[in-house]
Amino acid sequence: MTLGDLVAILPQTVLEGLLLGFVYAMVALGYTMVYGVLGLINFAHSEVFMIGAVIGLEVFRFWGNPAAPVIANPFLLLLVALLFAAVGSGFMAVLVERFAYRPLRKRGSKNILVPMITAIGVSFLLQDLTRIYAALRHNEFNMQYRTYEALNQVFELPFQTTIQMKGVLIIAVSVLMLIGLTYLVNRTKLGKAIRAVSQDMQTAALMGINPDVIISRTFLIGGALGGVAGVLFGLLYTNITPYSGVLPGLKAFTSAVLGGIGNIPGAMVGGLILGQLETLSGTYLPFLTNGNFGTEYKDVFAFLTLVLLLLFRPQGIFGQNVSEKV
Amino acid sequence: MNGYIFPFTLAFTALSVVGALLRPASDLVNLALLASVALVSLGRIPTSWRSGLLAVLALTLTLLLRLNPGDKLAFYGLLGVLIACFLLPNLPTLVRVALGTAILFISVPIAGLTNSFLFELGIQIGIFAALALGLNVVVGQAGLLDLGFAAFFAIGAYTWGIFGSPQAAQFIEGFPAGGLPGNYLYLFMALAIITAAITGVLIGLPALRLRGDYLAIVTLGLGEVVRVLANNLDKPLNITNGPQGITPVNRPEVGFLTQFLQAIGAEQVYGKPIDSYITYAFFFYLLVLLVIGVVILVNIRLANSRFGRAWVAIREDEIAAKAMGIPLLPTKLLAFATGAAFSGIMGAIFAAKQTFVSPESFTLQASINILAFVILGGMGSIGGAVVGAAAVTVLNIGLLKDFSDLLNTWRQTGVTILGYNMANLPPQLNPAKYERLVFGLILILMMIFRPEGLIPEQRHRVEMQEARQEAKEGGSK
Amino acid sequence: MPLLEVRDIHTYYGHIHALKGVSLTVEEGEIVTLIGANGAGKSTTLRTISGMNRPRKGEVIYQGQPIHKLPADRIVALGLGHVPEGRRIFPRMTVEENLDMGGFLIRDPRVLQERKEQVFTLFPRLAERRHQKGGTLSGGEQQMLAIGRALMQDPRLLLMDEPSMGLAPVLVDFIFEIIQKLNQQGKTILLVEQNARLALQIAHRGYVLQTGQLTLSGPARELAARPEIQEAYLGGR
Amino acid sequence: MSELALDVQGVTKRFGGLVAVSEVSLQVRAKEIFSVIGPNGAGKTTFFNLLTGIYKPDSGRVVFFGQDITGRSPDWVARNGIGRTFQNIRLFKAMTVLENVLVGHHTHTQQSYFDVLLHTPRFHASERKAKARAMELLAYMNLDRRAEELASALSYGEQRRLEIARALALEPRLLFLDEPAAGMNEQETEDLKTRVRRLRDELGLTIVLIEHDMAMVMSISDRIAVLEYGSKIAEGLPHEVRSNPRVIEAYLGKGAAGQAGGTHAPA
Repeated sequence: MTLGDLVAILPQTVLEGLLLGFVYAMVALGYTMVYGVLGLINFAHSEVFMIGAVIGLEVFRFWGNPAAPVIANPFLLLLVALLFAAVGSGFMAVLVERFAYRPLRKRGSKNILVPMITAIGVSFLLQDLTRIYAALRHNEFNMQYRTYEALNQVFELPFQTTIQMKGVLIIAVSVLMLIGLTYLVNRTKLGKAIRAVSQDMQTAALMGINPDVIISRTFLIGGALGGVAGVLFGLLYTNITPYSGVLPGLKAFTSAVLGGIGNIPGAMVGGLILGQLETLSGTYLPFLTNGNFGTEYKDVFAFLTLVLLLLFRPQGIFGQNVSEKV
Repeated sequence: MNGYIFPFTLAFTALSVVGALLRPASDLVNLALLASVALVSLGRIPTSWRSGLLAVLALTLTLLLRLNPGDKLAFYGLLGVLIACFLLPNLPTLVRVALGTAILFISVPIAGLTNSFLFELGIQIGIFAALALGLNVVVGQAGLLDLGFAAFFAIGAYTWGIFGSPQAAQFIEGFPAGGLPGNYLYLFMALAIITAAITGVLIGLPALRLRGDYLAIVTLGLGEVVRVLANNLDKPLNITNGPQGITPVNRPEVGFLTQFLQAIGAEQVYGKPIDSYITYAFFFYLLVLLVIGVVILVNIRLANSRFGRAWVAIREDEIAAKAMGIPLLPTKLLAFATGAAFSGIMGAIFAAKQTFVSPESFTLQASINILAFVILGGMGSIGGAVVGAAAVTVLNIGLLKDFSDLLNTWRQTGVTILGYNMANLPPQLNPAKYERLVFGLILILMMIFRPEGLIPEQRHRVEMQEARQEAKEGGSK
Repeated sequence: MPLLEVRDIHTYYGHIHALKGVSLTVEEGEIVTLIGANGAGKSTTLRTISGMNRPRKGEVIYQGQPIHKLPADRIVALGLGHVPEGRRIFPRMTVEENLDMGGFLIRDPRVLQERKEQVFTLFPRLAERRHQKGGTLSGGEQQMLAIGRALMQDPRLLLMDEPSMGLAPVLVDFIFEIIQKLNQQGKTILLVEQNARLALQIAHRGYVLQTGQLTLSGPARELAARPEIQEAYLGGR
Repeated sequence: MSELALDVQGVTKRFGGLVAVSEVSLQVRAKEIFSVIGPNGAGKTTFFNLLTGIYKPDSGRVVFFGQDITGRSPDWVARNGIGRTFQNIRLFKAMTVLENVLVGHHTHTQQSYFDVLLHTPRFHASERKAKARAMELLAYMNLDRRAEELASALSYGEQRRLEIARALALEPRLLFLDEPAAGMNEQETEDLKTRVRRLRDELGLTIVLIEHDMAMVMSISDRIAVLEYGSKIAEGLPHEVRSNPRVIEAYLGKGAAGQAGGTHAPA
């Protein structure tokens, strides 16, 4: 491959990275919101995301059977799928908070390991519950999204790049959601309450804010975003398993840390950066190393970047530097 | 009420022992024996009686196992007695040592020589326990959350796996084609300690500068990096043989053990030749026991030294620890390297025992499992780490499988339970496949109801109780 | 019936018995001050009243209603404001947003706006800084914001914890004038102060707290005149 | 004039826009009991944290017995002769009283990693020595009978004494005490006064303390510095400080009533 070829594929690579980055960004928001409020790495968020993907898949199967569709328009179908996934995943997240995390909060364990282990436990539980569901319902482990021509339609863009309709939708939906969330957090009463609780839970209570309610809403919003991201992820990569959430979840969490955990714009930027890092290194590493180090190293690349960044800027790109009062 | 517990336990235990002698094959009797073990361990029983009862129970269960090596319940009972004499307070040390040695070196081998599953289980528990003890130093004592701990296990395994197999000849010219002879394993166990400790320092140097959650995510990432490297370093130079893994890995010679077994007339006793498969199982069982013994000793000694105290101090309050002159990074690195060393040595043994190393054994899931052993057992507690490993291992490769078999039997015979015909139970419901579900549920319930673990370390118990009290009465100041 | 009645409360931090049976009353329209050394339990008393700590024993009655079992957010809703120790401004929210939080329970946006204007009239300085982040304010401005924030809900009783902490003397005087002004406008105030002399000057009555127990109480002037108070808290001769 | 234990030269610390400590200079002589007083929030604890390495000063120098220790890490400072206690008590709550003191003795417990693994005679000797020293210090602080109890089981006053014992285990030359009498009753405060004096007289320690209990400060201090709003506004012998008009205004409180009604504009 010549240098010219490498340059020629750059725009398309960046575009792919952008799509991936937006998916990460949406999932990262869920992590960052929960972390901001509770200081908890909600490992179960990757499963909330995966469950969103499964819900979306079921909507497409129930109402979008190409032979006898209930909803014939694939765009409408997608909208319904997104709605159902948002509601389903949101409620799932609320349930997790109510039954796994809140009891811990009431018991007041200061050990950060306790909620984290619980989160891991919830994550396992949800994975296998989904697996049982998939086994009983579809008798299979892998679940495939249906494909629709309208969604796979290809557009030609400048610089010899192409994008599928679903790619356009991913960008559109995620940008809309990011704008919506920013508005919600910065302008609405609920958003301000979320920020107040995340900055100082006790003082927020002195304002008449019930922290439990706010935390619950935070999980609802984060979960809903995760659900929507799940559907879009499923649409993009078509294959979903009960363990599909793990890796994207990890990447999304990494994005959140990159951007400065607890910081909403940071999560978006972190996601976009990680998406680029991963696609660029995945595409170019094999060429640059004569095929000796293949695409498999893209995760190594992503994590090493994270470590390097944290060493020089422990609070992430946008994070606040908080020092403990002595 | 309490006054009746002792005589009742005595009577019940006597009854179940008599039952065992009369009707050794009955499941009911086995259950009664299990219940006796629990009663003797947990009831209010005078120390001297307790020692005697445990000995009687151990003897009975051993007899049952000898009669029927496949009797799993008897095996679990024996495990229970072992744990009881390991952990119960106020037992004379002599009784602990004598009973423990007898169970580990007599009872288990007696049955294991005909049913190698018991050795297998013992080896698994031992390996996991050593990993848990290693992580216990890092997480339990020093309070450093490491989510990539399996990496050190991998380093140990590959250290022997590469050089004790034809693999090394792939990239080192003139290396013996079949790899180093199996007896080099002993040397490589020492080397694995060193390589793993060095890896610990290398990972720790950047990671340990970060606080709490960031440390967790970075160790997780670096653990994955080690796995990805193992998975892909088959090119440009074939070091790890990639995803196919390395096989066969050499094992030490066990001629001496075969001779020993012949000398004591094992073949006559069992009426059949002891094949090399069982001999190897026995060998690794003994090796793992030896190593775990050393690991426990080291763990106890460190905990009661200035290093152990410094680790706890750092866990409790980093700022106060610094004000006491404790340098944070070196002290944390020491914990990291120590923990890594424990899992490194077990990695080398694991490679030899399996005769096979592949990246699949060292996933994130493995790291989290090890963490769960520590948490379930009780953070910081040495006994807890061992019990946690034993409990989860028995659950995963013992109980869940048994339950699956039971369900299958019901399905085939069409038993009706609560008006539901088990024959209609979907075949997808196979508990053995859903260990994560059970595991996840256990983790959640434990964290909610007993966050200090099964066998809490004194210090953690205090922390948890204080926290609970404060939560009830409002935040800390 | 007193506006606030605290009956024999015992509060713990872990094993530490921080309050060992504190009882006090606050009548409508009073300024009552609670003085004592650091660590005597002054803040803990306020925190126990406003629900941030739970007493293991004892009762807190506000407007005739027991409130010691209610969570903090419900107690605030009953019209009890708390200006916490160290001000506890939301550092990454603007001045205006901090006030919005103070008025969280107000449903009518017009009332909210009105109250904010009242706070801005009281503290013109805050109006100038309304779009500035709380964390970037000076100590005095933060204290004004903390008071303003507590006033948003128009509480009948205001608990104030060390409002003079870390402030230059001019500012301390200003804050104390505000406290008196609020009192004249009808607010009842329970004031915890380390600057005992100043606190006893503006208060009607005072209580002295020592290692979790009340040792003295009475009209502020009488307390200020007592030699043991002079010696211990006023740096007297 | 005796040797200088601590020579602080114009240290300044800013947090964001807030100047917490501004150009503070002071000298503490060896074997002196030196108090730093000032209203809550005047920057006293921040000042301590600058001297013990928890914060790095933005400018200025700290010299300890002739050695420049500016910007050294807290553990280095601790190993090199400065012990401290904390305003809000930072004991290792889940460790026993004895273990807390043993942690303080960390640097002086001469045992290597291999001594520990092999239980060499050196290990046993060092352990014995450390425990003996710890018990001695506990006895000194009248806590020896509670050695095996958990630190969290102690009362406020006892916890403060344990913090001092733990700091003494560092074998320091200078001791910072951050509000040692906070939360103590009168009797305990009296007792503390005697102990602090003994630390100086018997162990030859230099002691710097932050305290609000004026009776205590006035009676045990050789000299006093007053901080206000991050700056030093006075320094001198107790009776000088007590009669300094600026100190009275800023901290001890204005004398006559009626002066409070000034017409200051908000700053």
